[in-house]
Amino acid sequence: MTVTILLFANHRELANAASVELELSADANVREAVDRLRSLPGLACLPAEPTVAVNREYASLERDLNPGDEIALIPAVAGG
Amino acid sequence: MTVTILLFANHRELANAASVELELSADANVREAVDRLRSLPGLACLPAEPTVAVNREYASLERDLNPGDEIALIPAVAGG
Amino acid sequence: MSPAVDAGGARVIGRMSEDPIRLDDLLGAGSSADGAVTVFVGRVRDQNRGRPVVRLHYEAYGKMAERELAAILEETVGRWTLSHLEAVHRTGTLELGELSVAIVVAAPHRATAYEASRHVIEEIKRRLPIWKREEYADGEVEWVGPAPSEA
Amino acid sequence: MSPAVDAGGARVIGRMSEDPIRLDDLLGAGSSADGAVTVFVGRVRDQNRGRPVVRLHYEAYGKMAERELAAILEETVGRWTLSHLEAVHRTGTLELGELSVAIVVAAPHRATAYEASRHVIEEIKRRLPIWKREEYADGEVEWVGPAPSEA
Repeated sequence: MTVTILLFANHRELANAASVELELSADANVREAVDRLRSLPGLACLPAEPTVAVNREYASLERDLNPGDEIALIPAVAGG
Repeated sequence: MTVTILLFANHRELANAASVELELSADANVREAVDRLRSLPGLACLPAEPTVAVNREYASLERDLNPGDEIALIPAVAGG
Repeated sequence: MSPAVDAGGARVIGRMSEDPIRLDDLLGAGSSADGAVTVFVGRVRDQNRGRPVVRLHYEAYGKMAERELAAILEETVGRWTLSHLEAVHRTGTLELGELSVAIVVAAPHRATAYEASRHVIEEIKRRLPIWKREEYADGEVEWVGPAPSEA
Repeated sequence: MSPAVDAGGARVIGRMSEDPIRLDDLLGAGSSADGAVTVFVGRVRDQNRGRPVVRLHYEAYGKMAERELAAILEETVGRWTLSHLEAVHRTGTLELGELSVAIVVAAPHRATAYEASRHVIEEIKRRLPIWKREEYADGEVEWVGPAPSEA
């Protein structure tokens, strides 16, 4: 299935992209999508447990994905 | 000595006066001044321990008075 | 009637006012070093404990009120790191909905701005010798004044 | 971009805005039954942790930010008795001193007005997917974003 991953702030700058489309197996969860992202240039150093949202809601890395899901990586940066 | 007692809010209405001048003995304290006020029409029911200020500062009833002191009775009413 | 006190570089203003309080005159407080500004406004309510209020008058022991307000503000800038602290309390006859008190705090951080603002209004309510004469729709009158604790 | 939600009679408005925040548009909130109004304003500071800031840009995950903001406001009116709750957060490039966020709460009593306001800003800082890109005088850049706890 195809999912979209949105990138923001330092992630967006590091990857030089605001979004990425990934092709995943039908039973993939969020963690597998994030692991795939680590192969992208600039994103090798993503934290082991990044904060994520699925379809505009904070979600667990164990959440199962559905085709067309909109995943967002929420960068952990200094608080303001 | 002569002191001035200022009356506010319900005290002022009860006494029908915004201030009262009292002639007191030279060693009088605030409590004696307040006791004298009770003889005025409308002020017989002043509480035993009213809140007072002397010369624009909250003060104890035991505070000794000096000639010309400005005493204020601070009415205890419902809080707002 | 507009004492301005400088305490540790902070701009501190306390006022008793017979004229309406205009928020526009109070905002723009502090400098661009201040990340947080809180404004508290007390307004004349149209009822008190369920009784409709039709008219309202604030009577103050004016000179003591000014003195206490200045003391509250000085204590507050001494306790928190603030760059601007301003408080105005109305006296006289107010219409329903008019502002009775306004407090503006500018501070580098928001925790400070909230805490200092809350402290000032609690101390004002506790210590300022100001009494409110409320006239109700049923013709009765009640005096409301400073109280040790009230929310 | 201006979702207005009615929850238990309260007027609730949450907005993300690319345009400057004007306080005059936010005040006058609530009815004359509301004795207390608090306004919190966050402003762009000219420094962060001692480093002079020269430019600043807010980047948001806009649709999620709107959703989270609406959720925060709904939770807040559900927990406190409020008659008016409004919050606006800026996005885009801001000048030093410009307002980044504003929260207006009108409530019958002041304790409520303070607590609800503080709750909203803490939740905004914790949950809203908005990141601030700070450019410093020395040419360096830092991203600042939502954080579990911050004062």
